[in-house]
Amino acid sequence: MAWADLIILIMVVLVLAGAGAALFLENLLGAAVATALVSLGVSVFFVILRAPDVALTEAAVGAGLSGLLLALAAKRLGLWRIEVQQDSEDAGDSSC
Amino acid sequence: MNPSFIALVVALPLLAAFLLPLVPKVLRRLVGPLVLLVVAALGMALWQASLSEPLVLAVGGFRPPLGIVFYVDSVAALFVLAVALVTLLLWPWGGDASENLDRKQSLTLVLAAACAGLTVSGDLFNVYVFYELAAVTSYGLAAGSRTAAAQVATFRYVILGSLGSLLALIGITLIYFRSGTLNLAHLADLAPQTLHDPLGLAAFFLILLGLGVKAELFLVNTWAPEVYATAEARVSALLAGLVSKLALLVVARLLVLVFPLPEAREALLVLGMLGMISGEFAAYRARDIKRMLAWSSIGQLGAAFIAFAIPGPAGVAAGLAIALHHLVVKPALFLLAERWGGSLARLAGAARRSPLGAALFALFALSLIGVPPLPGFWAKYLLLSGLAAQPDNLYLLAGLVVLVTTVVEAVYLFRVVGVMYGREAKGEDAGLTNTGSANTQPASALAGSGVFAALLLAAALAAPLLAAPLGRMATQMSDGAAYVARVLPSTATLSGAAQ
Amino acid sequence: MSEFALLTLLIGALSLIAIGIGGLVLSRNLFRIVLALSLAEAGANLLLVLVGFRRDAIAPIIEQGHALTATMVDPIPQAMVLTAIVIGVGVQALALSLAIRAYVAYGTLDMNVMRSRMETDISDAAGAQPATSQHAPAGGRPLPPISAPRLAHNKGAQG
Amino acid sequence: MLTRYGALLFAAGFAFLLFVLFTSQPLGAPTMLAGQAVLNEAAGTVGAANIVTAVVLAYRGIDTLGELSILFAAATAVGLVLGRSHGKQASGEATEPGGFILRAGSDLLFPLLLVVGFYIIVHGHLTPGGGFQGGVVLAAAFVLPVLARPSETVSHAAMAWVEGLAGTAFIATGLAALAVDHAFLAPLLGTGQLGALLSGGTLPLLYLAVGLKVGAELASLLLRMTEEESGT
Repeated sequence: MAWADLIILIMVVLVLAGAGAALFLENLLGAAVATALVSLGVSVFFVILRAPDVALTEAAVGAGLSGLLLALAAKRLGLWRIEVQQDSEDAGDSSC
Repeated sequence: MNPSFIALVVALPLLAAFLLPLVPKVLRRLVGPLVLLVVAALGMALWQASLSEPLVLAVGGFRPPLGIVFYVDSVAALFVLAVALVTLLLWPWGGDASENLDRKQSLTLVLAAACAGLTVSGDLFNVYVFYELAAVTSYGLAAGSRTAAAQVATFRYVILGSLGSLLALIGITLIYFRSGTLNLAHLADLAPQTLHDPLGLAAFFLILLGLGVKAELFLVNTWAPEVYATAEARVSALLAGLVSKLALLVVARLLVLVFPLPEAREALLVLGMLGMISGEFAAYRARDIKRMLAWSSIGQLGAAFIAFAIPGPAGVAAGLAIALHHLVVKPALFLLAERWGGSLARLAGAARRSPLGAALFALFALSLIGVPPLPGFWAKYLLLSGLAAQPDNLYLLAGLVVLVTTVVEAVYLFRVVGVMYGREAKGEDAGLTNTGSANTQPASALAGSGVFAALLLAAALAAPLLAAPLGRMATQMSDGAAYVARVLPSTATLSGAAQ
Repeated sequence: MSEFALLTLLIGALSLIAIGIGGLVLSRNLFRIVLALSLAEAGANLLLVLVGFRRDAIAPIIEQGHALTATMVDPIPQAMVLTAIVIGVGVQALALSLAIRAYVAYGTLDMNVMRSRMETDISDAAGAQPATSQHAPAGGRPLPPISAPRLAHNKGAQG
Repeated sequence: MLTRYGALLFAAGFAFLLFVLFTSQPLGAPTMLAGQAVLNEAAGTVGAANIVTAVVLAYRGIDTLGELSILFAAATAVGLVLGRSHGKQASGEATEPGGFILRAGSDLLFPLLLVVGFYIIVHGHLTPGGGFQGGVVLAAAFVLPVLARPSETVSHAAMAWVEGLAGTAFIATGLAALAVDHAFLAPLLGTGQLGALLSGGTLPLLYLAVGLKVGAELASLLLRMTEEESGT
């Protein structure tokens, strides 16, 4: 296995871990940051796949802009300061 | 007619929407209706030109498989006309703060452009873009009533719609992966060798599910009752009347051109039957009028899916008849329902308070059920005769489903009409008659549904005359080979480009 | 790039789609549903670019001094993904703004709770109110009386 | 619990089905019927060194128009959902300015972001980047000062003007082509020398319109999000 392959494999695993974190982190702001990091990872894949235009867009829009939107929305929803305990029952994934 | 004018049916409403906030206040309310009238005139001219031969426009002047193609046959031209007229009839004239009215008018114009684009586009990804445009504007309009319930309903609609779009995008990816092109004519040309296999079918099902969200297909229609119950009547009428038909039209085009496969037809047939059964029975159980109309709309779109599943021109003719009939009747019913609103029990004695409204409601209900002289009868007749002509047992079963659900439909619609013409319930009427708004607020609604009723009656009178153009339109639309030949005149240059 | 790397990326893209769709269906929190949607979209975009990738090819940009005939990857999926990314962020902004409004009105982000509140509101509006209909406020009233008390109540409870 | 496992099973099954379908033919060797033809002739007929730009603005220009309209529709819808209906002033809880570093940083960054944004936009037909990416940078340039000093406002009316005029410019360029060339959105003004800043005919103009429109729309989206709850 070449080095490049190994690096790609590690990055895919990291991106998937980030996606899992986005779904399972109790703190919604942390989850938003994890989503932005996933976007950043995906934009690196776009560079590897010879798509620099798409990579730039994904980094600017997916990681930057959409992360900013999520953070602003979280701030407006009061999730910024209100900590986990109040929202823990809302925080998704509670079994039904 | 010069085909380059086709681009205007998309470009003009978009231009008007972009410029609307910048137009001086005095003229601002005139911009939208004027542009829609121009689009209607264009649609009329296109319809006349395309009856003899379809028009093709290579957008940007790039030859077909490279650039995007707009293709206008008589069906597409008729729908462009319908888009302009229905949007005009359901135009937001007022009733809001000025700023929000501007926004609603802009969104309605963009929706008209997206619908026109959906009818004329001949490129798979371009269809996706216009579909998303129609989706985003529908979300905005559905949330436009600004009630909390509407915002929750719209959120659920956005999520389901985005999931559908995601599936459709994956389907398009699959098709591009296999065939390396997006042009519908080119795909139709290549499909027998490349796409008539499990991969192609999977792509078709994904796209069907994605577009089915707007076309109220079974499985992905859970948004409809919630949104129609909370949105403004005008918006419900637009979504149920117009947007659903255009998604249906795109599915029908894909079925005719790229996937004329028995498996695809059977899937459509089964989903259509399930939609009819679930929709009509839920409408029977519904206790308020808006939800009843929403569920019955799901049922009738199921009938349209069944119709398009019939192979050949007969199926396309039946599907067009059902779609156009529904396009006229359902917006009018939603407008009338806004007049009464609320639960069925409160309709008691409505006929005495507004005789015209009740009479119109009864007329539309009769046509929806399919009582003979009205157009609804002819639509159902075309559907049933088309189904009966098929040898396959599944089609006979579909015919049976259509008959049974018609009975259900008749029961719940007659029940409503009966309540309206029946005695007023005690206690309820006081609240109703005292408001007095039943006479003031929905005057425009009454006028709108009156226009729809006039269209319906005209169609009833001219039914024998309409058969010939309908047949010609159906033949034109169901001829996939002609589409390919018209868009890609010589396949020789094509294979040259391929290498 | 090796076969192995391409397969890894394919599995990565498909897993992102699966994680996104799974999260979309299972989450009850409105905010997290929006996050799951953007994960699935990122996966679909990666898939589309992967489909247009061509081995031993360069990015579809003609550099000065290079021959015009160099092998390049397919530019069309890249253009499609550019479009899809921008569409995705627009829809996300809209969904977030609706979530904000719904949270202000109902004081929760739980989809199930919110949905049952919505059902109550719909049947309230259909049954108990006069026929003017709460859904199309004719006089430009932003919110109907039905949810106004609830709004006030929630704001109080929150602050 | 059952629906939970059902959904997980569905998502996993769906991914597996896609895996089978996408390995049915080799990756890394796309069919490229339309793609190769575009690669062959884009430099000659459009004159943009960045072929993705040629596809976005010329071959699939109407997609880009649709995409701009989607952003416009989304921004309008967000305004409809979040906008104040009575123009009430926000009860300022978050009016205290941001930290010193944020303020100083935003002052420094503003001109820098502006220059970078326009650079990315006007080089869109030559190098990676273009109207969308540059537009995001422009939006960031205008939103940062507001984040740093919440008392500062950017006029929504001015945004609406930029937005409307940029959108009009895009369509007007298309309509000009319709008048001259009988093809909506066909590139005009010749191709120029490949790789030069002034090449690709109307493409740089179109990208400038895209960049301004995207920038204005995203900025107004972000600003709507920062506005405090007015309690309508």
